[in-house]
Amino acid sequence: MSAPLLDVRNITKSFGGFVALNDVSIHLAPGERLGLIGPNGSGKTTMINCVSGALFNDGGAIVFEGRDITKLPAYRRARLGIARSFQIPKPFRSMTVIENLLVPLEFAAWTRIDHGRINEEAFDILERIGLADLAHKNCGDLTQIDMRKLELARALAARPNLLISDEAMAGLSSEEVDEVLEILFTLNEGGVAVIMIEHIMRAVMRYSERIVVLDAGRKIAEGPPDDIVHNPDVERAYLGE
Amino acid sequence: MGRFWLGATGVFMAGLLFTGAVDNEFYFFSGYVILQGLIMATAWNILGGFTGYVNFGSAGFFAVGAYISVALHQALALPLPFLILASGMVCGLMGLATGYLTLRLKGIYFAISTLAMAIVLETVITNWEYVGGASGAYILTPKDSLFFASYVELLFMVMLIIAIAAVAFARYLSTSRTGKGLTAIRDDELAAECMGVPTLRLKLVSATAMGVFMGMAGAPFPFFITFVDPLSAFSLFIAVNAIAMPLIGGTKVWYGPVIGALILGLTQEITTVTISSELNLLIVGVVLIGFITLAPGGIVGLVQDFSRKRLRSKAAPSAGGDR
Amino acid sequence: MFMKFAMRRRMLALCGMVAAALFLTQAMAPTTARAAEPIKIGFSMALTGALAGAGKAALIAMEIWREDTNKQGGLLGRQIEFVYYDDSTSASKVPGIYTKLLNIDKVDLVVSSYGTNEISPAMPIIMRKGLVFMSLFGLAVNDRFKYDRYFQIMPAGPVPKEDWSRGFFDLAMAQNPKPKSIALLAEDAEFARNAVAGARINAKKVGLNIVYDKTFPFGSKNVTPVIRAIKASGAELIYIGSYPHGSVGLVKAANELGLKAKMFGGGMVGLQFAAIQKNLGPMLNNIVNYDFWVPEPTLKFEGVEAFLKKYQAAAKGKKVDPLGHYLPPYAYAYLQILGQAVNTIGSLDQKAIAAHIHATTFNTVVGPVSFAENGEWAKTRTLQVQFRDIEPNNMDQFNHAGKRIVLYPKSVKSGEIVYPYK
Amino acid sequence: MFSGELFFNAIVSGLLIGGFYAAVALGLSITFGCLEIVNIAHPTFVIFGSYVTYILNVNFGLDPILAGLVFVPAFFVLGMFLYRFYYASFERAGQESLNGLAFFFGLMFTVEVLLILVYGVDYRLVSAPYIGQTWHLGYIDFPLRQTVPFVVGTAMTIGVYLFLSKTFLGRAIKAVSQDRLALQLMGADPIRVKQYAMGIAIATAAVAGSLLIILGPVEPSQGRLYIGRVFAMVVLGGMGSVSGTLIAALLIGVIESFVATFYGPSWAPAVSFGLLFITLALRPQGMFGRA
Repeated sequence: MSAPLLDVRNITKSFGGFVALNDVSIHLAPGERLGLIGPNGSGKTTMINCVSGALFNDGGAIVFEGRDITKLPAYRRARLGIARSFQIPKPFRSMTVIENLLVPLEFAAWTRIDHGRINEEAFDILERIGLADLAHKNCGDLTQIDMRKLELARALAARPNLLISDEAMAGLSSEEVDEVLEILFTLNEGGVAVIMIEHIMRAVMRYSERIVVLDAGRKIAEGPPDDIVHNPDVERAYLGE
Repeated sequence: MGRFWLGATGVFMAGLLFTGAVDNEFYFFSGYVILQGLIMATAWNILGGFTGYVNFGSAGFFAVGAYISVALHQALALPLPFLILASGMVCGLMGLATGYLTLRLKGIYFAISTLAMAIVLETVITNWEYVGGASGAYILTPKDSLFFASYVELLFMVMLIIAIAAVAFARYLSTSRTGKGLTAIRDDELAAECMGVPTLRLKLVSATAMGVFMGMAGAPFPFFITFVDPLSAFSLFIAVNAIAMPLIGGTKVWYGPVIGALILGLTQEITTVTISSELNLLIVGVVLIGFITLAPGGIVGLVQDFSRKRLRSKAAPSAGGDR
Repeated sequence: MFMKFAMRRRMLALCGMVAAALFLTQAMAPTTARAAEPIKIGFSMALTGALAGAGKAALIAMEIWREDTNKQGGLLGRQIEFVYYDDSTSASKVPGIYTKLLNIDKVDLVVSSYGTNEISPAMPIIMRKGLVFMSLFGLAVNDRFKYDRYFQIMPAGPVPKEDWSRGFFDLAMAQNPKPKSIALLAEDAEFARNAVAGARINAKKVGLNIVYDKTFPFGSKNVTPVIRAIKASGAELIYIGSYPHGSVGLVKAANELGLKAKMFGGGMVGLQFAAIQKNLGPMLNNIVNYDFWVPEPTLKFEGVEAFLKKYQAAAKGKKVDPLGHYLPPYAYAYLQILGQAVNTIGSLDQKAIAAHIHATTFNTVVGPVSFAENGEWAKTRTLQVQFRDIEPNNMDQFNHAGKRIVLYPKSVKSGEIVYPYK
Repeated sequence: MFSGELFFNAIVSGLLIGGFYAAVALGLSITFGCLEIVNIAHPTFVIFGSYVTYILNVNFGLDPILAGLVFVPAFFVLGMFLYRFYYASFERAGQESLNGLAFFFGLMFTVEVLLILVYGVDYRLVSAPYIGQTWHLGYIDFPLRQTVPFVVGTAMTIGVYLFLSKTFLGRAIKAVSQDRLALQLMGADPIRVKQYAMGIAIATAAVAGSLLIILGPVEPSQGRLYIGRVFAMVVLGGMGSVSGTLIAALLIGVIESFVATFYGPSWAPAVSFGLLFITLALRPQGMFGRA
């Protein structure tokens, strides 16, 4: 196995008395596609909040590209190349679509891009995602699918090595799901590693090379999609005793 | 030199000309009050409008500025520019400290702590005998007013310079890369942080700048009013205006508070000498609520909406059926 | 491009509006030149804000004076006109108002707003113009300005801070045996703090032992612990400087805790107002507190009863003190003095008027008034009155003699002190 | 000058005023704590409650507390209406942070000016047979002027506490902003729940207002003195915890009373606000709140 891109080592996170993550480890190779699944409240979102820096883990360590980032604030992690989308889209509402992309370009990716070409960069990304027509639209007027795409486009504009996609397909139609999957595949081909959190099993199974299953704050299974489908522990977690 | 600086120089020269050409001090006293409002509004907006963190303690910063000025004037008899710089520095540090302690929390906690801080400061100054405490302090207007005809003209020009500085800084902030970060914070702080915006640092920069300009606005106040006591320095009216002016003008752009301050300030100065009564105060309150509920973008927002509509209706016939 | 143009046009429109508004103020301000020109007296007054109650009462009194004087032919044979603006109890409005009065309205005479905070911001402006400045209830404003055309109508006395409580101490030290200890308490704002600062000086002068000396926050709700601490200090005399809210709380707490002392009171603002007197009722009994006018036979100066009758009629429904004993006679008197001086001099020569006011004893509704060098009353006439036989829930009783006995100064004394307080 | 008499009286006096503080903070504990609505105009509604109490007391001789209770339904409706307006103007559009806050600020200012317009800036007082009387228990004094507000304020707070924890609507109110899922499972419409919650919060202001005017004279701008203090209590008590708010109110009452008795009364406000400031900086979940 090559040196991991991301190495989450035994992290723990609790809220008051409630333990959301209990001694969970995850690792990810460069360019790998990882699915993260589990029932509601199993700790998926807490996990990615800890990885992206929105929350700080209580115990354990997070190493990214060989560097311990456990104590780094979220913006520093974004600058190192960790980008995420949000389950409920969080666009910058007072800005246009293209302005939304300029924020990560000017902050997260600032040291890694050509400052003179920043607008072209943004346009390129919009084109790749299929939002170029809407570049100057106010992002409050977007449809659901466009909003999801904007989430991804903005994460992309941060020039990540690791993209965490948090339920980017929830509530979309079957064709729209395929459209988003296509985008994520192209992205990955460009060398970006992806962690996908998803409830739509069809999508996760198709996309992931490897899947990690969380339940009640613990990792209960890990392996290629086919193995996971037949894992009795996973079945129990999803269907109950 | 951009158009903004040309404009600013123009305003400054016009101010100078005004002091030279007009003898009637009334305009300078009124102008001073309006400029004071303008600086406070701009300062408030640097934090409140750009990042969405509401400061209820504007009067606290203002009063500390005024009292630093009283204390240093009594202790060392420093000239006005030094007093202004000192007040700006102290209040800037105060903004930084408050920000550091509370800006990591949700905005509402910041709002409440500024409120609490204003009261703590009022208590401290009320008990600070050196600057007169609750009995207040007299500051006699200096005899020397440089080459101006009277001291109030000098004060007016000083305020004009501070106002230009405050507006220029606000404009710089909002048009720079930092400004984009601030807007992102206002729209969604978590998303901003995850997009690489150093939110805490930017908020601290805004809080410090807010403090600096509020302190500077307060520094000349004792000279303007000659007698300052905690009740007049910590006046609710100052806090209300500092919030109402940006909200009426528009919080999202640097010129919003300027427009709000000019309109509200002028209205207040005019009503004072025409129809003053409680009704007058009521109008301020009702207009404020009206703007907040009906036109959350303020006057600037209204104008933008209006011109966008006009643009659309003009463009519609020629571009009909294109899309 | 269009947007920019539209923006600019709107900016222009805005500037136009502003200019129009400025023009309007000019146009709406009373015009100057007119035949048989009236004499214009200009002032700023707190008609809204915290001091509006006092400001409105003062305005009623001033308007009564204007009507009275105009009926008798006005000043210098000219009718009197007021030009006044509301400073909304905000000191920062005062300088603007006085410059407008002087430079745009071109008033002939000026008098002050009510209270120290609203008087002093006007001083530099008035001084530069060299005008006579009659002032209404400012405490020791002229200590710093030392302006020889400043005259203050509140009968504090030539050394305002100390004269204010002189009566209280004179009364106390005349008792046998002499009291030995005193507690001082001040509410945290300008007047109360100064009054107690003066009391502190007086207490030291007469050798009293100060066993308690504290201040409490302006508008504080819970003063019970303060009274308890004073009670524990065992002070024989208790001198308090406070504002209406604090005064009511302190009097109630003193009664509730059974506070015992030889004398209790001093500089409590609020106990002069009819509504508060009615509410406190018998709790007031034996308190010795300052006042400026009470309906005792020794204070029935010429014209005061006629004035109060007019005032009480005018005050109905105006949300001001219905009896008007405390401030209104003085608001009438400060104009009376100015009017008498102008008529005697026969011109508006400010220097001559000031000299005349310095040299003359005026007969006013508040009695004979003469001024010291610094523009304060030549001799203090801050009354110390004692509440007696107050019945519950009866406002009318305060309109009659015998309820607030004047103990000090001797010249207007109307009864003997009941000592000790409790 | 330290003695048992002073010490215990300082405690009692602080507790008595603390019970009244709880009545003022109670409404805010609901709006701010449970609904996350920053009603900084709440103290001004309390003053409004004082004025309606004053009207009934002066014109009809009604007992102040009774007068406050008479207005509870009207204030309840006012609160519901206020929430509807707030929801339609801000919450629905997701603009509650800046504009919602400024709205209540404007509301506070406007209500204050309206009261001044109608009643002037004079102090208003009420009369009741118990004002001025004192019970004594050994050397400890219980002035009824403070004891009555304490009893009523504490009783109301405990009543609301029981209501919130024992009834269906009460539990829905507690869940409304923290736990949407639970709310959905309960089948409650969040808008309606919040509407009732705001109604209850403003209704408590009517009673708190009557307590305020029993304690001492009232004028329109007085509400401002309480803004910081009541927020301090709600935050110290742990947002949305009524029991915590009660404890914090009593605690602040006692601390202020101690400072006033043994140190200098003029520092009393700085102490409670300093406490708030420090709490916010170090432990924003409140002294009694869970992390």
